[in-house]
Amino acid sequence: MKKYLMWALTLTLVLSLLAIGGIGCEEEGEEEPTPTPEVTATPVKEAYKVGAILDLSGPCSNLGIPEERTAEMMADQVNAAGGINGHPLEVIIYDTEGDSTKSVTLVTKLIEEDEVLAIIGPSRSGSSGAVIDTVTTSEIPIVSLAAARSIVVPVEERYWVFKTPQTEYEIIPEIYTYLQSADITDVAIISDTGGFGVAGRTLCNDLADDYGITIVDDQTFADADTSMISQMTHIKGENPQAVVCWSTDKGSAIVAQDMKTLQMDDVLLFMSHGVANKAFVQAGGEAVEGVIIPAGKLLAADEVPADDPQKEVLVSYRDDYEAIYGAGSIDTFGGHCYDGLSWVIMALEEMPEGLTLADARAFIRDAIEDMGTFIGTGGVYNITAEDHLGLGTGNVYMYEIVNGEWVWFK
Amino acid sequence: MLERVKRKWYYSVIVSLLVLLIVIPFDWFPGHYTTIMVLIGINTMVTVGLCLLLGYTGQVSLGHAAFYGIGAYFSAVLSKTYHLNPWLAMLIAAIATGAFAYVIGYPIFRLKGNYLAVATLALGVIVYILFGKLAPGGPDGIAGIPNLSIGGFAFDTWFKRYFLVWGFCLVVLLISQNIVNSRSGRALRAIHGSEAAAESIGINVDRFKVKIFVLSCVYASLAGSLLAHSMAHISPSSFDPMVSVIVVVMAVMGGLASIWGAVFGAGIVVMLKHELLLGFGELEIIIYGLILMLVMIFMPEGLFVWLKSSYVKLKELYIRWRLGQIRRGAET
Amino acid sequence: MSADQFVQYFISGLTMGSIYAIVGLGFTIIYAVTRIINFAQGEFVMLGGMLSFYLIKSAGIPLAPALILSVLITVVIGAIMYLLAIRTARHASVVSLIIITIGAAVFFRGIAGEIFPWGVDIVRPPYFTGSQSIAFLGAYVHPQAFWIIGTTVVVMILLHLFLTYTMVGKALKACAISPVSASMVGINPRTMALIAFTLAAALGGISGVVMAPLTLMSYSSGFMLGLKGFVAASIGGFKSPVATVIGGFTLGIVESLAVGIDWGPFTSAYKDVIAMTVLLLILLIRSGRLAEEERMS
Amino acid sequence: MSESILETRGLSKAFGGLIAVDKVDMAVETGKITAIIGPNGAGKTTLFNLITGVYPASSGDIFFQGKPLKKEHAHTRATLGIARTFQNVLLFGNMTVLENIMTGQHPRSRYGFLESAFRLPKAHREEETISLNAMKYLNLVGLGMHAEQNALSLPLGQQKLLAIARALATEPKLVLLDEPGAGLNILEKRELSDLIHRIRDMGISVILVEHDMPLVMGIAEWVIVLDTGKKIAEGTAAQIQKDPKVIAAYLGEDED
Repeated sequence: MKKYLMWALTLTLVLSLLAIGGIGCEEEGEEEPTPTPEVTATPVKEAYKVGAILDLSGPCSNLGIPEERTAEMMADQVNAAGGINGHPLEVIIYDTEGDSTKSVTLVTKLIEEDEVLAIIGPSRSGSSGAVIDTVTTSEIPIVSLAAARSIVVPVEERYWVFKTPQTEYEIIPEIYTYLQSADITDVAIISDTGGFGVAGRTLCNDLADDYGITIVDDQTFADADTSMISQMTHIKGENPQAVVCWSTDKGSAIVAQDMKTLQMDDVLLFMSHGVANKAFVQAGGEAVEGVIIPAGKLLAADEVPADDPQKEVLVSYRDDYEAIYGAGSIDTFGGHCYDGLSWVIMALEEMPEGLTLADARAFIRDAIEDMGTFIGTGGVYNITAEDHLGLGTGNVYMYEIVNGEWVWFK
Repeated sequence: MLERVKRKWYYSVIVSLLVLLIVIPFDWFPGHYTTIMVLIGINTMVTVGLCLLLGYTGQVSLGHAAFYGIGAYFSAVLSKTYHLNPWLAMLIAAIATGAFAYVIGYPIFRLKGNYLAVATLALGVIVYILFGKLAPGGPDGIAGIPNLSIGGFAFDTWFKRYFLVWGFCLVVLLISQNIVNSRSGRALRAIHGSEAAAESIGINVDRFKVKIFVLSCVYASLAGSLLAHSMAHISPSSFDPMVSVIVVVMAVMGGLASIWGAVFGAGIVVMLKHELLLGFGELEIIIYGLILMLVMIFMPEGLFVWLKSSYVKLKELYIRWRLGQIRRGAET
Repeated sequence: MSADQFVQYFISGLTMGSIYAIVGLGFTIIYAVTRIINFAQGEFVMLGGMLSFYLIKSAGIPLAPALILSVLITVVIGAIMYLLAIRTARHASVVSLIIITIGAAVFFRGIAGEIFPWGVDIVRPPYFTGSQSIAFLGAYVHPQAFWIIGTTVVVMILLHLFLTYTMVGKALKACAISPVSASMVGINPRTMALIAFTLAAALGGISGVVMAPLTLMSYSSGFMLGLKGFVAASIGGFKSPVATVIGGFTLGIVESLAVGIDWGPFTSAYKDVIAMTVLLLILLIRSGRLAEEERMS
Repeated sequence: MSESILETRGLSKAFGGLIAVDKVDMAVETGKITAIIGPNGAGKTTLFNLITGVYPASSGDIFFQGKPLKKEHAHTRATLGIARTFQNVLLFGNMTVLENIMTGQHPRSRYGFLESAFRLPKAHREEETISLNAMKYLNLVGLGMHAEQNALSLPLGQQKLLAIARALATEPKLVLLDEPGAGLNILEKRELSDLIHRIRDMGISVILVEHDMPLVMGIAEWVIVLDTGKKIAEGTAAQIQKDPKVIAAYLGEDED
């Protein structure tokens, strides 16, 4: 009997905890996970279904959550405006937990059970690599939101795969160009051991010679590391003029903090676009002051000159997003999802009625490939049959963190 | 009487399992269940190995993901990079994993209890890190691993892979069932019961521990190979230390002291993760944690034992009801 | 490696080691009394850190009371976890109880990702005493690192005194040696288990609030912290607080020096491999002696 | 000495500073019931553990049928024909009564993993012999009707009989019984001495450690007395009862 009382108690406890969570969410104005299609005056046509598999939990959930929010927001906007040619848009979102095997089962579910027209995601390179085989054999277009270039290369094996985020190939040359212009030659690299870090580290080493740069030290750390003092001590011993840190929020913030601790004040610190979000600046606090980060223009939407083609989309996406999720909540990860889902919506707008599922999927793929120039939050895309990312140079700004704000670094 | 109830229930479970297994992959089941069932089959193979090791022999391993991974990576690298026949790759992977398990088995099984747990955990961490560092593909893993095929018949759809994986899985289950009820199986259970007593009746405790460890690692390796050839892509994250923990969870959830419990354990964990909780979004892991706790609190010996005892209880109730009916019939 | 660098590596190792040690203390206490490996130990640490940030930043409570309150809340959570999840599972074997702690860990992680207003982002509570690093024997040390090392040493001493000189402490020890004999002399093993869980949660909470400013914290930090703590506890042999702290220091210093000793450009990439290999060697070397001890008793 | 099945020479065991067994020389005659007695802490169980190889001796030698045993593992000694029971019984609680005894047949059967995995004919054949033999030993100790019960569901007296049956199932030449009478009532003890006689009659030598003097004196054909690790006397029951050293050793202790 006592046992059941205990359980009644737990249940109440859990429910109250969840209620607290619920209240917290309401304050942020968060919506239900799957938006219900708006009822419009015109007879409702069958909904266009798009799948999204995102890292809502697990080590990269700080990527997945803004992506999820963006997808929900866009679906609401589309449906409020009467849908796509009268069809409501339904985005079906699943959590990959950062697990590549689960990504595969989710993709299968989206393809075979939910019968979606296209898929957005996954958030990470490893999971994206895992689903390529399945989407290719099932013939459905997918827009990955992960960084690695290998997702869309070689393009002949990636017929159904597109991606939106910048890769290290867009970012590192920007850093190296700057270093060259500032006559800096001795550079140390510190990166994490995950896919993102390894890709950055490899390219940093490969490109160094082209820019007359010597890599004086090359350190790595694991996801779980709680201190980088040891690695930074090693780097300090090699006397670099600049440090390039290639990792995500947590590791990068600790690197910046530990550099301050070791009083390496005259060494420039560059970081990857993986930290281009508000949480990094907030958590880093005074330690990340002066850190230089190349990233998309979204973070400084206001500073973008009015004649920049991206100005309009940057400001409107930023304003829409922050209107729902609070000022300062914008980051580039949500932007990746915005660009990806926009491609799919544009393709759906052009799609004729009455196609079979297979034909509709093929049509969307072709439409994305033939889209021409697309102005998104991540840059000006020009997708072709040879390039399923389509980003050139000039889409990246160098930012410096000054007083907790992203400031355009000139 | 007891024995007969046990037997009967045994056959009914196995038969219904087989019927279910045959029914699932066809068209009237939603397509992706086949994918999930393939995963369940693969996980069952790893879990059976752990049941033999933990449930029957009483030796814990928190590093089974390492052997699962070694199998997968050997298969992937040999068949993709060196263009070996996938079957041959799978065989070499199993032999290599077995040899590795044998070599480390003797020193590691000098440890007991939670020292054994932490040592196997450390082993899992080391192997996991080395996958990311030394194996081709690094942390992003290897893609484009070829399918298994017999002659011209390739296992290139989930429907075909389903039969392949469950074929393997059933063989593994039957072999394990046979071992458990044999001289070797009794020796293993004796080690679990009391190592001193086992030694006193001539059982070479160290050797049996290592042997069963090697066998369970070979199971894990085969499962890993099947995973690699089915998913066509593997990455280190599929074999991280948490996966080892989940394997233990599956073994305990199903019921440690039963080979067929592994099917239930793997089934419920995989279903929860890949299907049942999908609608809950971010609440998913909260509910997952709750279910883990509740199952273990109310069915501490696992699902299989719980089902078994429920069956016996229901049967008793039925008999009592029938007796009552007969008695009433006699009275009137 | 210069002398200055060596000191720097050493102190860095000591800082990390302190973190592992204090997490490991929680494992040791619960293991000694109940034989359970508590997989939720890392989550106590995470909760302590997250709560301190929440109380300071969102609720605006001053630093010291916020820290104490965070630890107290963690303690309550630990006690509730024991009462609801562990004690109710009466007939469960130790393995089943360990699975329950895994379930609890997943549950806490999920809750932490859900209820806090910053969701899944990383957070950093304020440093206790500023961020200006201090020159010390040719190395630079963050003030928070002193806090971490100091707390660990103080906790270790207090725990040692508690176990040696108080009635409750002695009862815990007796229970650890033999639950059956302890219950014969009137010690209730279930009360002792409750105390062990409460203490472990307190230790987790304390380590969480002390380390979070330096190591940062997110809802998913718990598992790996727990793993390292478990390793520290096993190097210490799951015995006394002092042994566990020595285990933690060993692990931290090995990790740190693995970065420092130059044997190629990839040294730091293999530091965890080196640390785990050292652990294995320690266990194996000790295994002979352990077996002998077991036969003696 | 051709008659001795077991012989020790200068056998010693030290745990740290504590000397548990101190230079014991003894010879156990084939086909006899030998008892080892002595006050608590005399080193009786340690001596058993040395003979069965639970731990290695610090010095001295053990010979079994004239062959040196010192380097053999515990499990090999069992295979050679030394079986034992334990003071705290140590049955396999995860098995039935019958399975416990079948496990005892381990050293007398050969088939391994491969044969059992695929149920090869060899496995069938041996398994049949094993269960037949097991039933034989089960009936010997009178537990035939409890075959399918869990071993630990038996009362203590029957558990002890089961442990003896398990030891006999290894088909030993020498069986060592560690306090078989402890915790048994008079009736059960009578059954026990009967059983021990029957074991002897099967041609198996018996060594037992026992505290119950009437039981020992009733069945032992030779008695060895240990005190603080040393052998202080040996002889027939009648001789021992009169030995002043033995009386002193027992009187030195406050117990009966």
